[in-house]
Parts: sequence; C-alpha cells; structure tokens
Amino acid sequence: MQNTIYQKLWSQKIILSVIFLLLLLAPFFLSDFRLNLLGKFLAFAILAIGLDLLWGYTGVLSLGHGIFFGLGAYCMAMYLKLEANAGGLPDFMAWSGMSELPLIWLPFQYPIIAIALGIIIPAVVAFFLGYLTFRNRISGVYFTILSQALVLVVVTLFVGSQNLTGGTSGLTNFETLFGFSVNAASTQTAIYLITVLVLGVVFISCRKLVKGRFGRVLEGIRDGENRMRFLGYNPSSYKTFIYTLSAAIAGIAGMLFVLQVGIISPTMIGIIPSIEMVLWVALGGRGTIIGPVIGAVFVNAAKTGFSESYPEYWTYFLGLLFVLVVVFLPKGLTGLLDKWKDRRKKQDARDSVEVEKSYS
Amino acid sequence: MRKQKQLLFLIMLGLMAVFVMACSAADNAANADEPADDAENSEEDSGEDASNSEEESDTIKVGVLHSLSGTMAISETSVQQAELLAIKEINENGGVLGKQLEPVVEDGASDWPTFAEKAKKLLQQDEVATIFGGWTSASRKAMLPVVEENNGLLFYPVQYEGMEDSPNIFYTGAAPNQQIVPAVNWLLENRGDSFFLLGSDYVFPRTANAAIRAQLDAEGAELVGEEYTPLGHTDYNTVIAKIKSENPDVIFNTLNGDSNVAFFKQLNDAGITSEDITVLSVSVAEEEIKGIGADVIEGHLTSWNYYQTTDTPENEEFVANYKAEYGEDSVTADPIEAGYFGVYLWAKAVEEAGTTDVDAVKEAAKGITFDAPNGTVKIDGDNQHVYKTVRIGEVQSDGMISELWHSDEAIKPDPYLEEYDWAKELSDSLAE
Amino acid sequence: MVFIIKEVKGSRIYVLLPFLMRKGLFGLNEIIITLFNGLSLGSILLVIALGLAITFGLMNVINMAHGELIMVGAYITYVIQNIFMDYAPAAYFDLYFIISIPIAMLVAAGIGMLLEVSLIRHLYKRPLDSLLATWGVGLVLQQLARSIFGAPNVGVKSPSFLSGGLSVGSITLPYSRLFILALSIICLISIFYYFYRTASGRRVRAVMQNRQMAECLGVSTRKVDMLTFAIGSGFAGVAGCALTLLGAIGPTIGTSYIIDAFMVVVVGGVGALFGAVAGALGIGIFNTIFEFFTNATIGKVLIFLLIIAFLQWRPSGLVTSRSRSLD
Amino acid sequence: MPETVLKLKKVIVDFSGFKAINQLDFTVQPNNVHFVIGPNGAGKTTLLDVICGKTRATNGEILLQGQKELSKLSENQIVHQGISRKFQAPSIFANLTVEENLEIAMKQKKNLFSMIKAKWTNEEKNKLEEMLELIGLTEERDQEAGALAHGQKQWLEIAMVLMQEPEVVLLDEPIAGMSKKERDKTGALITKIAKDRAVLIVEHDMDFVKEYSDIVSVMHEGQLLYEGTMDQVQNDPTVREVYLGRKVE
Amino acid sequence: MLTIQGVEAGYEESMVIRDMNIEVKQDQVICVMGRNGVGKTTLLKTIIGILQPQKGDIYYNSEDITRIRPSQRAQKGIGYVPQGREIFPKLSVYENLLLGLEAGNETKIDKKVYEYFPILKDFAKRNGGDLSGGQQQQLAIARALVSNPSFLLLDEPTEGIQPNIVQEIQDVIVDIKNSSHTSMILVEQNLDFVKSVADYLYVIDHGSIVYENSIDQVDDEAVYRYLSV
Repeated sequence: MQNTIYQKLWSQKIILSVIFLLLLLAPFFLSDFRLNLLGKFLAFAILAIGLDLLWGYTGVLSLGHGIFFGLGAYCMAMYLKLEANAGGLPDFMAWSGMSELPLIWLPFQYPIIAIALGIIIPAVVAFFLGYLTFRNRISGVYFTILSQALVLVVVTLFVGSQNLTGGTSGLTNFETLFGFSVNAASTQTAIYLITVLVLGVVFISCRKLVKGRFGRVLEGIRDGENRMRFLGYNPSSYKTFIYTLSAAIAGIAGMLFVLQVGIISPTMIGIIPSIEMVLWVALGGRGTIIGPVIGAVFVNAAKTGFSESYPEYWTYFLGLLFVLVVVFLPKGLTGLLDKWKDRRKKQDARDSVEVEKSYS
Repeated sequence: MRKQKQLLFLIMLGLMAVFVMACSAADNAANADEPADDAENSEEDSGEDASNSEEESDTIKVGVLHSLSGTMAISETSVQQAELLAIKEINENGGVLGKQLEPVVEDGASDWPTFAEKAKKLLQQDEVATIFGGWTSASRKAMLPVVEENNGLLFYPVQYEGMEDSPNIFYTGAAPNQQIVPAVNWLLENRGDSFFLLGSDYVFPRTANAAIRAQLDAEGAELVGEEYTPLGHTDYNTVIAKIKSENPDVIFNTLNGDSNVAFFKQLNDAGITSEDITVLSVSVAEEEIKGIGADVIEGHLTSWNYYQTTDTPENEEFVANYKAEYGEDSVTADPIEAGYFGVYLWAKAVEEAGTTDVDAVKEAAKGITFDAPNGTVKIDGDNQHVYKTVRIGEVQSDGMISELWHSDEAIKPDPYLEEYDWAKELSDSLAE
Repeated sequence: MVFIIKEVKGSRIYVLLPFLMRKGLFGLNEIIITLFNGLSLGSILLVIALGLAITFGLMNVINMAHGELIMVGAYITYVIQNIFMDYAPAAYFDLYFIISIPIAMLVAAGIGMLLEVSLIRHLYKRPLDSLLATWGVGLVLQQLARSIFGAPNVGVKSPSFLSGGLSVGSITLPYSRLFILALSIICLISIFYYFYRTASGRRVRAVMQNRQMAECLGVSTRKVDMLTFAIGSGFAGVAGCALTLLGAIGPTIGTSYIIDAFMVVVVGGVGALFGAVAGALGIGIFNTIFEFFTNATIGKVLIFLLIIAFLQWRPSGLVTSRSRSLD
Repeated sequence: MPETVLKLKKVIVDFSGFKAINQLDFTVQPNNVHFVIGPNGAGKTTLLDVICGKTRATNGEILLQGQKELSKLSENQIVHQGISRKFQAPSIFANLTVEENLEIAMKQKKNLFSMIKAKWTNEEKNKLEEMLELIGLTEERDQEAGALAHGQKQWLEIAMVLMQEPEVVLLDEPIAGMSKKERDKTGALITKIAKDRAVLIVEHDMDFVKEYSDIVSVMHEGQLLYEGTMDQVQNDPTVREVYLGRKVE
Repeated sequence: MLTIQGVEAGYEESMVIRDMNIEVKQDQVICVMGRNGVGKTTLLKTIIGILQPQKGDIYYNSEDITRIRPSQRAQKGIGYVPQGREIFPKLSVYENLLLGLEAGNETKIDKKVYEYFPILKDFAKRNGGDLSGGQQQQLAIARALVSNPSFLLLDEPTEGIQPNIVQEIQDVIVDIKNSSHTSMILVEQNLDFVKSVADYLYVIDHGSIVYENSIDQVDDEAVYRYLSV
C-alpha cells in the first residue's frame, strides 16, 4: 500500500517537473505574442490556485476575486504609471483637475512598497470582509452574493474616483520597470520567467499546505463545518485565513498580469471576470492544486482560440462550456482523468471485490 | 444509466475536439513563419488564415477590432460593418496597390485589456498593415501603447475628448473644437446662457466639461449644475429633479450608451420637452435615436460632423450602399461614417506611398484629402486628426436629424484647444 | 490647475446650495419628490426582484440567467410593438403594451420551465453549481438576442397614455412611474392571490414548507417545482416589459439589474415575499436620498455599504422565515 | 479525582415555549458506562446537545470537574475542555481516509497557526496505531472513509471521539443499524474505553443497555424519571408504565 | 391488498429493516409494535415511498409499486399519517385539509371528518403550527381521511399527546375500521388498544419481525418481552 502511494507521488512529481521545464523553455519555441499570452494565462493560473484553496478545499465560493486581482494589479500599475511619468503627474490626473500627486499615490513611487502593498491591500480587504461575514456564520449562498456586491462597490468606486484611478480607462501606457523598457521582448521574457517561477512557488507551497494536516482540516470544514466545531476547531478563523490568503495570491497574480498586459481597468475586475475565474477552477477541477492551473490555461486558451477563429460566436461556446462542465463534469477535467484511472483500477480489482461482496 | 454516460462522454469528446482544433488554429498562427504549416492553413477559412506572409501574398491584411460582445457591442458593431463595407468597396474597385484587402476581424469584447491583447495579436501575429477600431477612449488608450511599441497604425473613428496625438493613431472622429466648442457657441447665441452639464462618469465627459466650464466662464455664461452618473446608470429621476429645480436653458449632455435611453425617456415622462429645456447631445446619433425612440427625443439637438441627411452626392451613395448591404432599416451616423472614410483615407495614403510601410504611409498621409460623405476631409499633418465640418442638428419625428447650422468650412482639428485663450490654462497643464 | 479644482468643488456646491438656501433643506416639494422617487425606484426594484424572490427566495435556486429573462420580456414587448405597427390600426397601437405584459410573462415562464426541466432540476442539491450553470445559460441567451435582434439597442415607443405626467401643484409625477408603481402592486396582489387563494399556490406553499409530506399527500413536487420556477421566471418577463418604459432595450439589459435584484432579496430575507417588498422600498428610498445629497456614484457605494452593515446586524435579512427548502 | 465528572444543575432548554429539558439535575460519574433511555421526545438527544454546546441552555449550569462552567462556551471550546460527542448519523468525513479522519480529530492545538506547522510526532503516530488497532481498521487506514461499511464508520467515529482524549464521551445511538456481531464488538469497545473516562450513551436497544450499562437514567418529558442499574429500572413500575403505553389507567 | 416481499431498507449503508415480509388483506387492520428505533417508522416510510428499498418489492392491489413516487402511491389510494404529525405549520387548518384532497380521489372535504374532529371546523382559519400537539395529530389524521384512502398508514397516532385526545383518536380509528372499507397498518405502543382494533399483529425488533400472530391468539407476555425495558 505504502509503496504504491510513493510510486504515485513519484510519477506525479516527474510529470509536474516536465511541465515546469517545458514552461521554462517556452520562450525558445513560442513567438513573443504567444509567450505573452501564455504568461497572462499563467498569471491567471496563480489566481486560480488561490481561488481553489478557498472554493475547492474550504467550500467557500467567492464571486468577487476580481477585485483582489484588481487591487494587486492597480498597485503595480500605479508604480509603473509613476515610473512612466518620471515623477510627474499622470495624464489622467491632470485632466481631472489634480495639481499634485495625491497622498495615497505617494508610497507607490517605491517599487518594493508597491509590490508589498499589492499583496497586503487585497489581503486586508479580504480579511475584513471575511471576518465580518464568517464571524456571523454567514455562509454558502449568502457569502457568495455578498462577495458579488463587494465587486460592485469596488468597481463603482474605482470608476467614480477618476482622478485617483483613471476611471473606466484604468491605468495604461507604461514605459519602464526598474529602468528596463516594459514592452521590450527581453523584459517580457524575463517577466514571463518570473511568472513561471512564482507559479511554481505558489503551486508547491499551496500543495504543501493542503497535503498536510492543515489541508485535511480545510476539507473537513468544506464537508462539515459544524462537525469540525465538535472536533474542537473554529472554522471561522480558518475560513477568514484562507480567504485572506487567496486574496493575497490573487493580488500577486494581478501584479504579474499588469506587467505582461500593460493595462488594468475596471472591466478586468468586475462581475463577469470574477465569475469567469470561478469557471477556470470548475473546469480544471476543484479540490486539486493542478486542476485550477489546467483550467485557467485551458479556458483562456479556448477563449482566445474561439474568439480569434469565431469572433462573432465565441460567447456561445463559452456559455455552453459553462453549462456542460457544471452539469456533467462537476469534478472538472482532473476529475475526468481520475475517473479513467479509477475505472482501470476497478477493472483489475472487480473480481475480487465481487467475491467479497457476496459474502458480506 | 450506462447509455447516458456514454452519450455524455461522446459530447465531452466532441467538445474537446472543438477545443483542440481552436487551439491548434491558434498554435499554427503562432508558428506563422514555418512554411510547413502552410498546407494545413490553406484549408482554413481565408478570413482566419494567418500564416501567409506579406511577400508571397497578393492580399494586404488589415485589422478590424471592435467590441462584438459585451456592453459596447451596441455601438461598435455598426462601425465595424461600415469599415467592412469600405473594404469591400475598395476591393471591388481593384484593391490597394493592386492587392485585395483582407480584413482580420477580432472581438474586443468591451474589455480594454482584451483590446490591447487583440491589437498586439493583429500587429505581431497577423502583421496587419493597419487596424481600424475602438470606440471608447478607454479602448483607444489601451491600444495606444501597443501600436506605438509595435509601430503599427490605428484608425480611430469616434469623437473624443482630445488632449492626445499619438504618432501611430489617425483620429477620424471629431476633436473637441470640431464638435463641443462650436456647439457651446451656437447654444449661447441661440438658446440661452444657463447651462447644466450632465455626463457619464468617465474621461470624455469629465474632460469635455472641464473645457466647457472654461468656455462658459470666458463667455460670462452661467453654469447652474454639473452631474455625473455611473456608466450604465438607468434611473435619472433624481438627476431630473435636480435639473428641474435649477431650470437651466440648456442641458449639455455627454452621457454614454444606454444611459441616454433612460435619461431621455424619463425626461420626457417628467414632462420636460425640448420646448422647456433644450438638450444638446454629443454622443447621440441616428443609431442611438432608434434605441431611444424618436418620439421622446424629438426637437432636441445634437452636434456632429455628419448626419444621414447630410446633403452631398457622396453621402447619397454611401447611404444607399450601406442600406443595400445591411438592410433598409439600418441607419448611418457620424461614427459609422468616420469609420467608413477612415478606410479610404488609409487606402489613399498607401497608394500615395506605394507601400504599406507604416512610416511611409504616415508621411504620405499628411494633408491628404478625401471626399467623404460629410464633405471633404483632410488629414492634418501635425496631429493626424482630420479637418471636418461641424453641424448642429435637430432630431425629427422620423428619427433623422435635420441640420440647423453648419460651419462655413472644414475646421482645423485642435485636440489641445490651443487656439482658445480661455483654454490656455487647461491645455498648458495637460501639455507638460 | 487651481482653477479647475475650484470649479469642480464649485459645481458640487452649486448643486446643493440652491436647495439648501433657496427652498430650504426641508422644502415640502423636495420631500414629496424624494419620497415619490424613492417609492418609484423601490417599485422598479420590486418588479425586478419579485421573480427572484420566488426562484431564489422560495426555491433557493440562484438563477443568474434571471436578468436574461428580463431581457426576453423586453424584447417580447419590442416584437409585439412591431407587429402592432405593421398590422394593427394606428388607433389601437397603444394596446400593444397592455397585451405584451401577459405575453412576455408567458414566454419568459416558458423559457424558465424549459430551464428548470433541462438543467436546474438536476442541480437542486448543488446551489452554487446551479449559479454557475445558469450564468452560462445567460451568456448564451444574451448572444442569442444579439444574433436575432442585432447588437444595437432597439426602441420601444411608450404608449401615449403613459407619456407625460400627473401634475400636483408644481410637481409632476410621470405616468410611467405611476404605472410601474401600480404594476408592482398588481403583481404583488396577484402573487398573493395565487399563493394564498388558489389550489396551485397552496401546493407550492405546502411543498416549500414540507416537501416530503406534500409528496406523500399526492402533490407532485416535480410539477410544483417546475411551475414555481416558471412563475418566478414569468415575473422576470413582466419586469422586462416594464423596464422598456424607462430605459434601453439591448442584449445586456439584464446584467444591469440582476445584482440589484439579488440584493433586494438578500436584504429582505430569503424566503420571504414580504421581505422583498420591504427590501425593495428600503433600498429604493435610501438610494434616492443618498443620490440626492451626493451623486449617483457615491449614492451607489453608500447603499452597498449600508447593505453590508445591515447584514452584520441581521445576517439572514429583514424577514427571517424558516422554510424547509433552505435547511 | 472528584466524585462527579459532569454535573448539570437545574438546566432548562426552552424551544420557544416548549421545554425540551425542564429543570434537569443530572450527574455523570467517572469510569461509568452511563445509559440514557426514555420514550421519543423525552429530551435525551437534547441532553447531549446542551452538554456539547450545540444547543444553548436557557437556564442552569453545566459543570465539568466541579468547576468549569460549560454553558457559555462555544462548541469548539467545550471540546478542548474535555467533552467529545459522537452524533447519531455517522458524521465522519467521507472524502478523507480513515487515517486522515483520525489525524484531524486528534487532541492537539487546533488553532490556525499550530495547524499549519503541524507534523506527525512519534507519540502521535503511536497513538494512531493504537487507535486503529482498537477499532480494527488498521487494514483500511488508507481507504476513503466514505467507502467503509456502516459499522466501521461508527467505530471510526468513536475512535475520532477518543482521539481527543476526552474526560466525558457522549454517544448518540452508537449501534443503530448494526448487525448483532457489530453490536457486540461495539459493546466491547465501549467497555474498554470506559476504563479511563465516563461514557454517556443514548440508546434504545434494551438488550444492549442491559448488557453493558453500569448505570441507567430514564428520561421522560424533559426530566429524570428514574436512575439506577438496569435491573432496578426494569422493575420500576413508573418506568414500565411510561414504556408500555401512555394511557395511564 | 398490500404485499411486502423481502424488503430491505434504511439510510445510506445502514439497513434499518431486513427481509421484511408482511401481507395485508382487504379491510384488514395490521398492527406493528416494537420499541423505539427498531424500524417501524422506516417500514412505513418505505411503503409510502419516502425511502427506496435496497431489496425486495412492494405490491399494492397486485401492482408493483416499488419504484413509483410517493405522490403516485397517494393517488392510488394510500393515505399516510406520519410520526410527528408533519402538518404544514404556515397553512391554515382548512388548507391543510384541502391538501389532503391532492391524492385526487375526492373533490370535497367529507363532512364526516368534521364529525370525527369537530375542533377542526372551529379552528379552520388558524395556522396549523398554532395548534396543540393533540390537535395537530387530529388534523393529520383528518388530512389523510379526506381523500377517502383505501389504505391507511398510521405511525404512532397517539404518541405524546394528552390522554383525552388519545381516547378520541382511538375511537375514530375503531370507527374507521368498522364503518369503511379501509385497510390499515397501524404502528402503536399500547397493546390494549391494539387488541381492540387490530386483526393481526407484528412485533419488530432489530429490523426484523420477531413475533406475529392473529390478534385473538396473541401471547401478551411474548409481546411485552419485546416492548418493555
């Protein structure tokens, strides 16, 4: 028994390493544009891992992860914008009537602080919302709808405070990052590689987190929150923590997104993208760490592919995909793989099982 | 039970196959320079065919990038249609440089990062000679760094707030001095001098209103109120209550999209007609009127460079062709026309330059003219905007707009409002 | 630059000051108008949320395609208007609106029924999944509308008897608003009548209170589920019809209302029709007041913050009712 | 060790007017297998609920070891005080393996950060082995708990309760739905675990109660009707009356 | 009329009743006795269809009804008075009774129901949830009777209610037996009452029938052994 588990882990490790290696080597065989796209997908994959910690492992569905992604992205974008204007006032501030840099923009002159805030701000926002809702044992559908309302609040605020956020246009037109041209192919390749590395780190640490005892507790909360109370756990604190953690991860993903796409705007953090993020996880397979990665890359590749090939009809595909996956593949693509594996295993074991059953 | 599962499995398999196909299409495009892929690609729909490189082909690829889905599809699809019509007409007349134009259509999906991504794809992957696209300022701003970085071309067809002149963008819509400034002047002369500014909360209305405030101040007119509502806002009761209590002579309306429908319907319901307060809109054209309902907006004013009723021989032909292509019910409007003649301007510049090379085309485009449906337009060599005639019009009961006034000649574009003393402070602060 | 800042602030004060100074903060007219507008917004929200109060509130199904059912209702109105324009004598044109209400209801109900039988029925035990699946359905419906009616908005001409308004002193109360107010009351009464005075409504209530026992008495819970969902969807159609009086009719009309509708139901308390009424009016009035004293953007933000604060105080909404279907 | 491990003083549980438990005084002694029986609606399960914190007492005190007041604590705090409960329906975690179920149930610091750092110690491993041995699921340790037979699930849940090293174990109908053989095994298990702690069991199966009880409490209408050994209970006329029809002649 | 053949049923993996064989003839009243938790309620739930048996079949008027839904069984004339009454708390008494008609065999509420339980007429407009336990039980029985069922399942109709109402209910059950062609399965704890109404008695323990006999040959001591503590 023990042996086969080790074998399983071993082979999994090999497959994952190969994928990782392939991703690292991608710059050699993909065009700049495709590499850039892939980098974007991988940034999404990072977010999906965080979202899955929350949904797949802890059973809390957030339809508002767009804002955490957005908060991270805006933090990075603010730094880039200031860098592009070389300390001057960003253009949109000028035409919305500001004469000097507003206070809240000041910290973002320093890249380290900007990056740190890109993680901290989403985490803090999530912590407060999580604390307030989970403490009251608001859960399930209620939390989901509340998280959606949060998106509306944040998006409305971002659109409304044009002088601070650039309004609907968002922040774009960046030039340099640490003195390198953001849009240069070499910088983009470097950012891509950083994305792959961050993905690797997030992947491994989340995997470690959920494979351990902590992960069991999360699954316990997902499957029976009240039962966990009677085993001596306080599910609210766990849920708040995971919500905060996944928001921080989303923030990281947002920062990587901005670096590669070169723009962040409220359209990217609204209701629709937030729901799409959930689709990535659902399609890849919730409750696994590799699932959301597969899902994020797969859905976005499909979306890009469809919309390039059938710009007028791709929303049909996306909608149908949503329905079919949810109805027929509740465990997503990884679930499908597992089923195949199970079936093969069961085939082997069928005879013996049947003998046993007839006796019991 | 088992049968069900088998069926399910088949469906999933089919879906995956579709996926793989879509993805491989994308991948093929990725390896565009590898000739091995050509045989496979030639079987694909020529519209999607991305692999033929320019030298060996007898077509020129041009990108058409508008929102075909999402909230902005409401406005952008018609512009896209006009551009495709122009491309078709040019092709029927022998193309450009003897080559046929091949439009590569992409969906910006009302999402600005998607505009950036698709613009990048068009320039890097498809190597299009130019892109026609965008509607919102946000989408243009998203594409701007991409076209600049890749030294591509973008023809942007919508009136906007100005304060921009990218070397890689041609602006075929109106600059503020070709729409807003003359409209304010005309209103002051003809309709009264107490103004209420109403706009959607984004960059165009905010910037336009900043200019209007300065202009009103300079003219000694009265600003009685200024309101912004979120994009997509649908309840204007409270705003109308505020308007009523201020009782302005004129409402200068920079609302966008759906909000216009809600505003005009509710304004009409509140018993305010064009006789009581004149609303002048700068984002309401014939097509929007269809959605608003001519009965509720009748008598209100608009300021544009073109109306379907504009009396030129070119327009007569344009309207006829457009209707022939897209149905009797379809209407033309200013952005549609700007998208349409943008294609012609580009084609003319390419012919002039003898190549699709961006720098050569830009050079050749300077001062080029074209007899567009709205009259003769000319590209300004300095800021790549076009000279256009300004027209104030009144909405008729049939949904058409009849012209009340037009400028004597095509007005020189002035995106930074440098010509106006009252705007000095404004433009100075932005020019830095 | 200083100049513009002054003006920005100036304009704000401009808007507020006349009220405060010229007419006084508590001018009677302003109070009446604000109250009426709040009531009117509340009634619009109520019309939109009534359907959801049934499908989400009573059945605990999160139907994200509800907004698209509203869209269906709006397009039905458009289609019927066009039919009247082409075939009916001009004198009877205004009747189209009256006729489209029941037809919009029936068509939306039919689509809802189809949705229930083909999809939602299989997801009752997975409420979050039904949320995701119906969102996909919404996406498809939206694109379908775009394919059929084209991407641009379509225009619906309000019937002439609803244009203009009722003048009370210096105040004008638009007929269309009054109509929607009346419509929301009619909808409420008919829902009330249906649930409390008909055999079919009685079955629905029985199923929601004790599904198993109702089944044991011979009530086909499947049929009841289907019917209940269809009715909830039908009211979305009615809402779509009403919304044509106020705003744009396009493929994305539903998305702009759906979250508001959900908030109404959440604030009102899932499973309580009465709660939905209170929630709608509360949100409507507060929103109008906030918007009146600030602007539409800040008003929206304030109202959402208020809702979140409210849920801290009453996590399960204004009216809590324990219905079996939620256990 | 004090005489009484758990003491309820004048506890009332009022469900909007209906008193499921009414002025109940109740004590549990250490090392006893203590059964609670009574007709339906007598308040047996409510008694367990109020002890473990699932239901709040409207009035009264619940004292552990004579001093710790439980009635104001939350469910998870009560667990840490040393009271563990097994519910009537098997509530193991079906998606986790047998071993994982025991792992999360184990007595340990259960706050967030100690759980992130948590690693198996030798002591813990030994304890796990012992427990698997005790419930006879060593073979099935890597199996998903959902795939176990009904009896095995119940044992696993008892083991999860024991992993918390409680002073008082509450069991709600532990043998419902079990075969004769499984019942015997469960009985033996209960006798074994009662060596170190008090076990309070709600049960209907009289043969089982008779065989394994040290003391039996009969509840009726939210109050304690009778308490004694099974023999005493069986010979008490009021008890018989309550059981054999409520038509009081 | 009703035949239960080798039925095995329960919740998830735990079998509550095993290899159950019961036969009810036309106009017969069958009583089922046993202590709490031995499977009596499970048996009735399986007959009405709330639970699906894992094994075995149920025939009603020689038609196999094992796989049809409870509502269809109700429409075939099986009435059910569940343990715990299960009346609809927010429906009025009258509405609760009207729901009894859903089985579709009758269109009007039979006056006899009000003769049996006059209180239901007085309280017609009150919410079911506001009635006392005994009144709720009367309502539950009345609700089952309005559809004029040919087969009635009664799960501990006298449990936990005040003695005067117990007597009323028992009288009604005896009257139904005597005055109509309704067969019954009655779950009861009170042997004296059982003897006054039943034709045949089953005693269940640990999910199986441990004793059965025609009522006139019942051995009281044997029964008590399975019922008492």
